[in-house]
Amino acid sequence: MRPPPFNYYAPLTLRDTIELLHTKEDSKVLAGGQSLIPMLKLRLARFSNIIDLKKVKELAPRIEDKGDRVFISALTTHDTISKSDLIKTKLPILATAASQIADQQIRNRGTIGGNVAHADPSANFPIALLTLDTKIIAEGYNGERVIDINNFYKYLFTTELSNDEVIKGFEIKYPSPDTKQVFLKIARSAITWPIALVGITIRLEKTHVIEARIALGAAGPTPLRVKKAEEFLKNRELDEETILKASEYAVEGIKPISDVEASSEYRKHLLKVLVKRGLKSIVGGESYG
Amino acid sequence: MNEYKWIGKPIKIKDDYYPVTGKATYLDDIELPNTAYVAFLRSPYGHAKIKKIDYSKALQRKGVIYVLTGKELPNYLSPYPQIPKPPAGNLVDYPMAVEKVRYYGEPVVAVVAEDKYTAEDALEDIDIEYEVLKPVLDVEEAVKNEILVHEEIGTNIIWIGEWNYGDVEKALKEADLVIEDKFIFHRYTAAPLETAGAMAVYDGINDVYTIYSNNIMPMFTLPLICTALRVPPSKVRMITPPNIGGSFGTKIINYTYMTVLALLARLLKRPIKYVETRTENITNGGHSNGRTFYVKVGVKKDGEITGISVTAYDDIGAYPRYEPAGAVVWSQVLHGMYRVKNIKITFYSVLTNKPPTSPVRGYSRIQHNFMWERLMDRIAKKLGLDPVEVRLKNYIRPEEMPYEGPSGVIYDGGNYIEALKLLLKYLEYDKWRELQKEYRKQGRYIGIGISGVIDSGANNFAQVKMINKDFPVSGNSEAALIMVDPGGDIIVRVGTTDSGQSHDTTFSQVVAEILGVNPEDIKIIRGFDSWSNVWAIHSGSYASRNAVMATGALIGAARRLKEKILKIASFLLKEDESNLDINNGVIVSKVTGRSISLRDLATIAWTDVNLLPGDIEPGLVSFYIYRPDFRRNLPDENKRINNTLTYSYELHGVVIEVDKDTGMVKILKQVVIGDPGIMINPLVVEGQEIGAAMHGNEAALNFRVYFDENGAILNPNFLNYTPMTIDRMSNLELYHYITPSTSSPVGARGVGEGGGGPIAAIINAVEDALEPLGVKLIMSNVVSEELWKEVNKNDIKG
Amino acid sequence: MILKGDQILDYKIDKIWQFIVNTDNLAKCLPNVKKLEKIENGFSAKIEVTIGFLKGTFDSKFTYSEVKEPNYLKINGEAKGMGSFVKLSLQINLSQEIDKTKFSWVADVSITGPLASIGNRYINDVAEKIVNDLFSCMLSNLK
Amino acid sequence: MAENNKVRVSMKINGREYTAEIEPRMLLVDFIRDIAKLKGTKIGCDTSQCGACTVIVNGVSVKSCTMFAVEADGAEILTIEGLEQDGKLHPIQESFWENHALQCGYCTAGMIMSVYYLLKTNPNPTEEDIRRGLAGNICRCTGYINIIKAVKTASQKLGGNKP
Repeated sequence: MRPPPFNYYAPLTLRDTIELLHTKEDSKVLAGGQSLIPMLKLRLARFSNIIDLKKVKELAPRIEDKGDRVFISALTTHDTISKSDLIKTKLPILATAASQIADQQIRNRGTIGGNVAHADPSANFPIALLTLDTKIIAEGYNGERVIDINNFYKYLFTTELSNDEVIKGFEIKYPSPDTKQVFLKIARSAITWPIALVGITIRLEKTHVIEARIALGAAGPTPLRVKKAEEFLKNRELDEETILKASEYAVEGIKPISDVEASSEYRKHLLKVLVKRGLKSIVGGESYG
Repeated sequence: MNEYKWIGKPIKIKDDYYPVTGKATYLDDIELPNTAYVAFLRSPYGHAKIKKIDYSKALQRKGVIYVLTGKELPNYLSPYPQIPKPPAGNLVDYPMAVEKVRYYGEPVVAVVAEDKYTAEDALEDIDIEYEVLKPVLDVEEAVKNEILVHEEIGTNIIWIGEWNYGDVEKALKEADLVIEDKFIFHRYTAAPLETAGAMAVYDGINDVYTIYSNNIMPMFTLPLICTALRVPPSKVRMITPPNIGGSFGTKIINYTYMTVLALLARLLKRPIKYVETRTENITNGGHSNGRTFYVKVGVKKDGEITGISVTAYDDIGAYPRYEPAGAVVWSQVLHGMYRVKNIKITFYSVLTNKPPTSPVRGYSRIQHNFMWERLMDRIAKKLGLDPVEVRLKNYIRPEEMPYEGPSGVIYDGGNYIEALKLLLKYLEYDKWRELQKEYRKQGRYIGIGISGVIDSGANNFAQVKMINKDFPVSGNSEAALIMVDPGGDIIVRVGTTDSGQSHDTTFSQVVAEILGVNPEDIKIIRGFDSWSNVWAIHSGSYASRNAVMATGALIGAARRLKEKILKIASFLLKEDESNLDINNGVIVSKVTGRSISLRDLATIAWTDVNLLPGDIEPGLVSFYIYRPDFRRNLPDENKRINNTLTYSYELHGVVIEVDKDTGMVKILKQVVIGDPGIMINPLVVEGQEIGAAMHGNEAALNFRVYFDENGAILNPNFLNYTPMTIDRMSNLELYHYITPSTSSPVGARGVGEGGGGPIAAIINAVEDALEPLGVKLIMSNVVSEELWKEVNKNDIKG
Repeated sequence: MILKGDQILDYKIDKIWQFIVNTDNLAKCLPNVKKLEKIENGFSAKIEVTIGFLKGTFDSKFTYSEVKEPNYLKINGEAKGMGSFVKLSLQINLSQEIDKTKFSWVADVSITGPLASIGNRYINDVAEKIVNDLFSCMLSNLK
Repeated sequence: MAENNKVRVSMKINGREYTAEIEPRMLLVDFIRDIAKLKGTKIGCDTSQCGACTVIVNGVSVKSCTMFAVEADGAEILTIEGLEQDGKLHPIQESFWENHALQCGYCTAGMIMSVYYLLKTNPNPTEEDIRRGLAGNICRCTGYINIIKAVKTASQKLGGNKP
C-alpha cells in the first residue's frame, strides 16, 4: 500500500518550519514517521503538505543533563533514549518505555517528539512521562510556551498543540532517589500495539508511600493519570490490601478502548492486574519492565 | 538404511545461496518494459447486490489506462469448471463479482495504471452503489438454505458424502460409555511472506498468453484458466520464477488473478502486473476450511474405542475454488492413528458468504486430526485415564504395518507406540505431571498436552471421483528430464515449483546417487516454464509430494540415463556392461580398471556420433514420468481407496502455563517427534517439520480471522493478524523415530504439513491446565480474553 | 454499536419537536459540513471527519423515516467514504414530564469496509465521539 | 521547491550514487527496488511490521517501507547486495547458508540486515538479545530456530568484532 500524494518541505530552522505550518494549509510535520507513514500508507491519514523536521537544527537529537532535570530534544530516537546511561540511571521508567517500543528498526527511527505528539492512547512514552514531572517545550507562531504533560492530551490523536506548533523538547525533573519506577505492558508480541500498559512512580520510605503517580495506556481515548488511586496511596503502607484497593481505584470509571484484540472490559481488567503487579514488584524491591 | 552415498546427508543447501546474497528472483522482481499495474477495488460487504458502478472520475486521472468491472467479464470469459455434478456443478464462478458480491474483499473493479501509486489513487475515484443483503456466515445456518450464496444452484450444500465402515450402531451399543462432543476448527490463513501475484503478457501475432505467477501448481490451474479464456492449453505459457516466497498451499487459488491479468494483457496489448497487498492477502489469499464436528464415540472402560460416528460441516466460503476437494481429502486420515474399524462419517461441504478457502498447510486433514486428538483427551478425562494410556490402547500396532484401514488407505509403516514413548521421555512427561500437582497447590495452572497427526503426502487425485466419478483426474505424476550436455554438465529439469523446499539440493542428491556423480556437479534448472521445462499435469508443490513424486521421476530418468551411459561405455571400452559403474563422474570397469570420463563420453554421444554403436540414438538425455501405484488406485462404491501414498506421522507434546489473571498462555516446553522415513536431506526435512510446528502454534494461539455481522474481516493485516515473531516462538525440540516408508521409491515420506500437531496438543494442554476450574474448550484456537472469561466466569458474573 | 443518552429539558415537548423535525438542526451538528442538499424527507451532505491526523470525507444521506409527532422520530443515515460504509439509525423519544421534557436517544452505528478493519483500534471511539457530539450539539442548540 | 512537482533525490546505495526525480511520496523501498533496481530488498506487509524491507541507512537499521525516499536524500545505504565483498560472502551470509536459516528466502535480506545491525551494536549477543534484536523481522518458514543458530555462528565467525 502506498500513501496519497503530498508536497514535501524540509526546512532548516524552526522559524521556517513554523512559517510553513502557518501558511500551508493542511500541513503535518514529519519526525521519525514511524506512526505517520503507516497511517498514510493505509490512507487513514492524508495531508497536502508534509513538513520534515529532521533538518531543523534546533530539534536535532540531544540529551542534556541540567542538574536537577534532563532536556531531551524532540528528534531524539527511542533507541538513543533506551541506551542513554543518564536516562537509565535517573529515569529508568523512560528507558524501559523506550526499549519496549515495537522493534529495533522502529526504535532506530522513531522519535520521542513524534511518539508523544501522535497521541495514541496505547503509546509507551506518554505513560512514562505522565508519571514524571514533564514539561513539554513547544514553539509556535506566537512564540514558545511550556505545557505540562498533564494538560497535553485532549482526545484520540488530539493534543494541546495548535496546527502551527511544534514540540522542541521535554524537560523532565529527576525524581528523588527514593522514587521507584515501574513500566509494565501486555502485548501479543513486540510488533503489536500493547493491549494494556501501566506506568508507576512512587516515593517510599520503606513501605510507606509519600507520593505516587499512576498512568494508564489504552485506558481511554487519551493516556491518563488515575488521581483517585494516587490520592489513596498517599501516606499508606504499601501492603497487600492497599495494593488491591489501589488497583481497583486505578480503573474506576475508565472506559478503555475496544477492538478485535481486546474488549474494553478485558483491558480494564488487565490494567488492574498490571497496577497490582507493578505495585507488588515495588514492594518486592524489583523495578522491572 | 545407510547404503546411500548422498541420500540422507545434510549437505549444504545450494538453494540458499540466492536469498542470502539477494540474488533470488521472485515474481515482483521480474520487470518487463511497458508494464502496467493493476489495483482491485474490493467489496466492503459479505453479501450485496451491485447496483451501480461509476468509474468516470478514475478514467480522468492522469496515468489511468483502463478500468474493468466484473460486470463485463461474461463478455470475455467463461466461468470456471466445477468438480461436482449438477446442481452444484451449475455454480457460476468468475474471477470478479458480476451481479452480486458474495464475500468481503471480492474484486469488483480492476484499475490499470502506469504505476502502482496511481492505480491505488484511482480506487478512491470509483463510486459503487450496493444493495446490502444479509450474509450467511455460520455453516450450520448455511445448511438451512434460508439465505443462498449462489441462487443458481438452489442450495448452499455443494456435496454430502457418507463414509460408513463396520457396524457403528452395534459398536456404540456394545460400548461401556458413549461420549458426545462438539469441536470447531477455526478459519485462518497461512500468510506467506510474499503475497500472491501474477503478470501477464499477450502475444497478438500468435494469440498466445504468457502468464508469470507464483502459483505453485501452474499446470493444474492451466485448464481452469484456459476454460475461462476460451483457449486451448497450447495458447497459454506458464512461467514461475525460480523463487516463490512461501505458499503453504495458499498460492493455488491465485489463478483468478492470473485470468484477469491475461484478459487485460490481451485487451491492452501490454504486460500487466498485480501483487496483493498484505491486507488483500489476509482477506482473500486463501483461508483454511472452518469445520464443525458433532461426534459420538463408544468406548470400553479401559479406553478402547468400539466405534465412532461423526457429522462434519465444512465451511468452504463463497466459491469452491479448489473445493470440494477438501470434502474428501481428509479421508486420507479417516481413522487417524487409531485401529478403529467401526466408523461412520457424514460430511457436508457448505458455501457461506466468507472468502473462498484454499489448501492451507495440512489441508483438510489438519481439521480431522484435530478432532481425533481432542477426542482422545476427552475420552481419557471421562474415564479417569491418562491421555497417554488411551492413545496407547488404540494406536495401530507396529506389527500391523503396513496397515490397511477400513477405507482402503495403506499406511506405509511406523511405530506409534515407540515414538510416543520417545516423546514422553524428551518432554519429561512424568516430571511435569508431578510439578502440575505442586503448582496447582500454589494456584499456578500448568497443563500438559500431547497429540499426534498423520501427515499424509503425495495424494491420489482419484479421490475426487468420490464426488464426481466422471471427473477426469486420478493418481499423481511428475516428470523429469536429465541430460548430460555436450560439455559433460548434468542438467536436470523437473515440473515442480519451489516455495522454500530446497529442490535444487534434494533433487541433486537423488540424481547424484544414481548417476555416481557429486551433487555439486548437477545443475537443476530453476524456475518453471511450461514451454521449456518438462512437466506432468499434476506437477507442482502441494500435498507434501516431492520427496516422493519428484524423487520417483528423477530416479526413473536417472536410471534410464545411466543405462544408456553404460551401454555406450560398454561399447567404447569393450567391456561387459555389468562390469561398469559410474564413480565421481568416471565410468570405470571393476574388472579391468578401464575408464572413460562422463565428459568424454558426452562429447562422443552428442558430437562425434559416428563413434556410437548403430542402434544408439545420439545425445545423452532421458525423460521419465513417474506415476506411483497406490494399489487401491480408484475409489469403489464404498469410497474405498488409497488416497495418498505416504503416511508420515508426528507426535507433539507441549507444557503450557495459563496466567489465571490475564488468560495469557505461555509455552514452557515443546517437543516434536517425527517419522519422515528416509530423509533425503535432514536439514530440509527438519526445517519443514519445525516450520509446520510453528504454524500449528500460530493456529492455536495467534491466527484467527474475525468477521463482523456484515461478513467484513476485522483483522486483515499484521497489526492484529500477527504471525509468530522470534521473541515469542517457543524453544521447540525436534527428534526423529525413523521407519522407512514401505510405499515410496527411497523409503522417504512426504512431510511438512504436520502443523496440525501442535494445535490439538496446545488445546489439550490448556484444557488440562484449567481442568480444576471446569473449563471446556471446543475451538482450535484460544484467545486470552476468551480464556480469562472462561476461567473467571463465576467471578465475573458475581 | 448501540449508544444511548437522555436529558431532561426545561421546555415543552412541542417546542422540542419543532426543533428536531427541522432537518437543518441535525445538519448543523454534523462534523464539518462541506455541501448540503435537501432531498425528500431529509438531506444529503458532504462531511469531513477529522480526529487528529485521521481524516476522511464522507458523502452522507439522512432520511427522516418515521415521524410520530410529537414523541418519536427515526432518522436513517448512510455515509460513504474512505472506501467504507457507515450506517446510522438514530431514534429520538420525547416524553412530557409536567413542564419539562425528557429527551432520550438511541443510536445504532454499523461500519463496514477498510475503516472497520484497518481502523479497528480506533473506530469505536471515533464513532462514539461523533454521535455524542452530535447530540450534545443539538441539545445545546435547543437551549 | 515547486508544488506538486517531483523532487530530485540522490543517495549512495552500496557505494554507488543514484539520482532521480521522484514524487515525494515514494517510499524508500520503491526507490531501492524500482529506481536503483536492487531487487534483493523485499516488501512483505502494509503496516511496518514484517521487516522484509530492512536496510541500513547511515549506519542504522530501518524499515525502508516506513521512510520516504526523499528523507534519504544524501544518505548512505547498505542493502543485502552490498554485503558481498570481492566475491566473498559476508560472515553473516555464510552463517545463514551453513545453518539453513531460511527456506523460501523472502525474509532473508531484511533478516540479514537486522542481524548486521544487531552484531554491530552487540557483537556477542545472548539468545535473548537475538530474539529481542530480531523481533521486527517476520519469517514464515523456519520457526526461527536456525536463524538463532546462524546469528550465534556469525558472532563466532566475527570473533566478537563488529561486522
